[in-house]
Amino acid sequence: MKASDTATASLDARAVREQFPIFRAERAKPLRYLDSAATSQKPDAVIEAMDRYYGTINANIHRGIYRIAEEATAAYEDARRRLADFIGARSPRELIFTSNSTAAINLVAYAWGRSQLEAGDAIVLTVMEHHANLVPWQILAAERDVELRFIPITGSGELDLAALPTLLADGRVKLVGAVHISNVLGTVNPIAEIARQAHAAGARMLVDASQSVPHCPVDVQALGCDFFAFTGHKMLGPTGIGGLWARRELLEAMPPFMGGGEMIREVKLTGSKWNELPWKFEAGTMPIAEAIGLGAAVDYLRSLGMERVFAHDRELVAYAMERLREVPGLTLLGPSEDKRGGVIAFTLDGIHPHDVATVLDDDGVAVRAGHHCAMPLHEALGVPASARASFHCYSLPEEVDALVAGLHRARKVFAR
Amino acid sequence: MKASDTATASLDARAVREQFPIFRAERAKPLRYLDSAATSQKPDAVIEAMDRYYGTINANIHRGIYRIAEEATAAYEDARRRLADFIGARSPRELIFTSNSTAAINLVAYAWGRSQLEAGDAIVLTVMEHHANLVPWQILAAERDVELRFIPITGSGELDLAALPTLLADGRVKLVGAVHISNVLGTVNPIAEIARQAHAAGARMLVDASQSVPHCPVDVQALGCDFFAFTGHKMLGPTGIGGLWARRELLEAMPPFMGGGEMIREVKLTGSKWNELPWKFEAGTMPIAEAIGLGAAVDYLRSLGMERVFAHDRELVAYAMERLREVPGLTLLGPSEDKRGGVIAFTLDGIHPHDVATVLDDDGVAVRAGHHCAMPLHEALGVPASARASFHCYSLPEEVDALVAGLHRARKVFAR
Amino acid sequence: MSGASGGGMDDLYREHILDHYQHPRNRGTLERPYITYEDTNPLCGDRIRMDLNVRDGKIDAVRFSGTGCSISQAAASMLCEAIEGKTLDEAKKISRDDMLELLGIELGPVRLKCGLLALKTLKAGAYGMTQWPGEDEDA
Amino acid sequence: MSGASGGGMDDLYREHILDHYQHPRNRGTLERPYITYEDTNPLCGDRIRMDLNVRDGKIDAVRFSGTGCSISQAAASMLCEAIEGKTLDEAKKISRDDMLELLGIELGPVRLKCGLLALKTLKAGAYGMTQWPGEDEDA
Ligand SMILES: Cc1ncc(COP(=O)(O)O)c(C=O)c1O
Ligand SMILES: Cc1ncc(COP(=O)(O)O)c(C=O)c1O
Repeated sequence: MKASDTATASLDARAVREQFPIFRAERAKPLRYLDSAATSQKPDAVIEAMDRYYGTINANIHRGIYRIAEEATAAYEDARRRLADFIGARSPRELIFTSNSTAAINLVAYAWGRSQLEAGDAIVLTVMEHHANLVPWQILAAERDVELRFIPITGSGELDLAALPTLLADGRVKLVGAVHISNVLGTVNPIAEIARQAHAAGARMLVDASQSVPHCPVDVQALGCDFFAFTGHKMLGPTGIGGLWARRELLEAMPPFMGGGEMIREVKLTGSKWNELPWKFEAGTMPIAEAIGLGAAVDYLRSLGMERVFAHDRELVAYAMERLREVPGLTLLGPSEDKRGGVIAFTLDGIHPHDVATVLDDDGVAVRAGHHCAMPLHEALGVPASARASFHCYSLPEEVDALVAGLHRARKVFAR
Repeated sequence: MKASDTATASLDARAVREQFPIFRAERAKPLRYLDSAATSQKPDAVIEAMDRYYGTINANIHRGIYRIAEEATAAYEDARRRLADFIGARSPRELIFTSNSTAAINLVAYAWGRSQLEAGDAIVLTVMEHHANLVPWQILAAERDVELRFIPITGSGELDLAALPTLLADGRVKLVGAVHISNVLGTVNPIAEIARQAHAAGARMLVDASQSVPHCPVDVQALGCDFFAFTGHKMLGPTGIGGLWARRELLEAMPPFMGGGEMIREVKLTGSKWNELPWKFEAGTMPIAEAIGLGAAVDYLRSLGMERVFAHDRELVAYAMERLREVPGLTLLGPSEDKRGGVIAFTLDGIHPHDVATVLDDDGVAVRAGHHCAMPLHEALGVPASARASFHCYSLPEEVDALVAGLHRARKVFAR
Repeated sequence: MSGASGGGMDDLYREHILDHYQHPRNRGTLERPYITYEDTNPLCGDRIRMDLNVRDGKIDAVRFSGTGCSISQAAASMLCEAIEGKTLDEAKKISRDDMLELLGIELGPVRLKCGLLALKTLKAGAYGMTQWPGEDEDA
Repeated sequence: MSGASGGGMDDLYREHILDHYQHPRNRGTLERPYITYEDTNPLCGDRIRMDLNVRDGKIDAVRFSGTGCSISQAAASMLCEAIEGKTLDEAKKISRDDMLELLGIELGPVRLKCGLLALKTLKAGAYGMTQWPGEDEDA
């Protein structure tokens, strides 16, 4: 399967699409789903893997000695192994299942942040962070009197790395956090370079990989980061599951986050000993079916090949940018096609993104409108909200055509 | 549907069982699943509700304006409403979705505990708590120099309430936490009375309802508690979802727990304003499919009638106790049949519970062996581990017969 | 379950909505308002501020400002028109359903919050009510 | 995927496992052990303590104590037998597979941890190794 990761033939999105039940469902108007950055659709293989768990081996894991419990345990840990391998982890022990990216980042903020940061320390983030990689640090910053600093963006929607050395200069920065691919601008950020500078300044590097793991090949070793968060539902997997990868030494040194069953080794009334990695951070009954579903999603993505998935995204985004430029009064946000993934946000003169989305919905075109959980970025861009189209392996050029047609229609409705 | 909650005709477990795919699955030996206290099996209705979401309306919620996003939002909030109603909440706003009971209790420990408790305060728990309602408080206690006190158990495995007034006497207790139905002893605890005493002493009352919500009628108003945690996978619902109910005033006053999208109202680089209840506590993309699945589980349980489910559990446990007493060398743990739910733990002289479970597994009988995440309770009982059988609506008396036959066989194997 | 465009897009963008959106009544701010309150829709960033002057228990001037979609802005415009000249008590009685009737369209759960933002802001400003009007129905 | 009783229960409880369980070799403690280490299986509460005396680089006395199931106790008994008289270096070389071969049975992922607890305890005690032997295979 790994071989196909580097295959060069392009993705047959039409054939892929057939494997997603939502596109086969009967409906009044065909679904043109252009909101994969919010959540991806799920292939049969993922849904079936979960149904198979529930329908044949449903049991709680790690403690049951009977056959289906052992099978469920093996399936769950197997999913961890596949996921760890998918992102280039050295060991599955470095891969902690969480309920989503947000929980993964909060885990770092609570378990690592609360044990490592003190008054006077600083954290560097970027202006283009999703709230998930901003609010946890704001809460911590307020609690601990830690300073937040921000890498600004350039006019073209890229990180202004020229500002980074100054931000790091006083040696007070303990963590640098950055989104790998922006969920609004589509910008692919130079993580390896940021990580290099962070480490040189004695800081740890956290990557919000929510939009990269689902769409392009990733390798935590090559990125050189310390913490790496992602979420299952955007990578063709189910809701309710995500992951945190972190360097083993860091995880070993961190206190646990949530207390409960499974994360302990020994409990007395007076105190407890923690379990080993990764279970130290997995309290209570985990999303077992969801982990198994996510494992199936990884298999499915690998069978497509991540290089090809990314190439497909980029072809569509290039086509979309070309077509969108035809629409009068439309402003594209973010960098040129060669610097971005399959996300394109825009505004339309005189028509609020909500109204754009509503008109488009009437044609079955699903785009997102609002601030996309990136309010500070929108403030920096000087727009209160934007409309956003985003792609995945099942997206088709005619969906872009429907989007463009809908935008022309919206202009007509509001020109009355 | 509500009418059936009080129906008197008994449950037709054989017909119920047919609606659970795991019991229809072909296997070498029939599955005799006696581990429902660890996790319950799932009826078709629950699995299908999730498949329907993934296959027809899969979209992220709350922010999407297009049709399937609005349908997904409605389905998710509808599930919340049904669940709130199921436990007697005054408003769905008091019902927060979490990933399980453990996360629900940790939410209280972090958001309420960290903002309310200071050095010198005390928390009263019970010796029969599951680690989920013990370890989060141990972590907090160590961090804040808070004292943990414990309600002991009597020789028959009930809470020794005579000790409670003394534990509460010095007015330093801020929280009393107790399991509603013990996952080992099956004991149904007198929550309303404990809550009354807790409140009289100025303390809040937290109930770990992980084993009660799935098995008997519950009403948070009648219990008179302040926090109430439960978990989806034990109540015929999916993994990856659970709930915390709490009094609105408490939730309003609490700071948020996890930071991220959805839990905020407004984010600036310098700080954020929180969203309203319940979303203030729901950061990031929630387990959407799982909430919908849990809503279907509630409908299913209601269609059976919770009184009938509980009566069925109690009939089986009475039968099991009678049959288990036939087995030489077997010791039953916990109170008499009239004081317990559908859980029965025991030890067998000279045979470790693991070995008991392995021998039973050979007959397809699935029981749990170990400390059942209640190490301090086992210490109090003076046994390192126990074997446990537990029931739900699909459990049958012949499964008890198979258990008893297996125990006789185990004795033979180890008598060699 | 009805989507945003339950009644179709053309229904949603009825003449009078577009008219209020493109030619808002009472848009602006008051210099020294007796009551002023601003609120946002956390889901999309729509923002409405309502300024009121009250004389002899009657709302004798009302202005709204802010940014947002046609539904939220038209709703604010319509609400201003509806309460000008009314007593505060009368204004307080305006319900979620009254607001939806003014709008005259069917709204799905997400855009409902756009349609009710002005009313919510008014109620919070006028008598410190901090919940969604009819909250549990649209929770 | 093989269950606990992959080879059937009678296979699992082979004569020699039951024999070691019911008549353990080297059960007990040493008075002033050169090395002593205790570990538990967090999944079930099995507990093993290993005491070693080393003279001239050789393990000249070894005892185990603790509570647990037949697999964990028999494994401890077998392991003691296997290492007595060996050098520490030889003992360190005993692998997960060697231990499973001693046991002579197939174990599912959960009971595997019972079967390996004694070895894990030995390794941690003997040279501070704090991971499961062959951890990633049975992670
Ligand atoms: C009494 C009790 N409390 C808490 C839990 C924890 O539930 P979960 O693992 O779903 O968080 C359980 C079940 O494992 C339980 O039986
Ligand atoms: C860049 C980015 N970070 C974080 C998140 C949060 O993911 P989740 O909601 O699954 O936690 C998202 C998606 O919403 C995202 O796009």
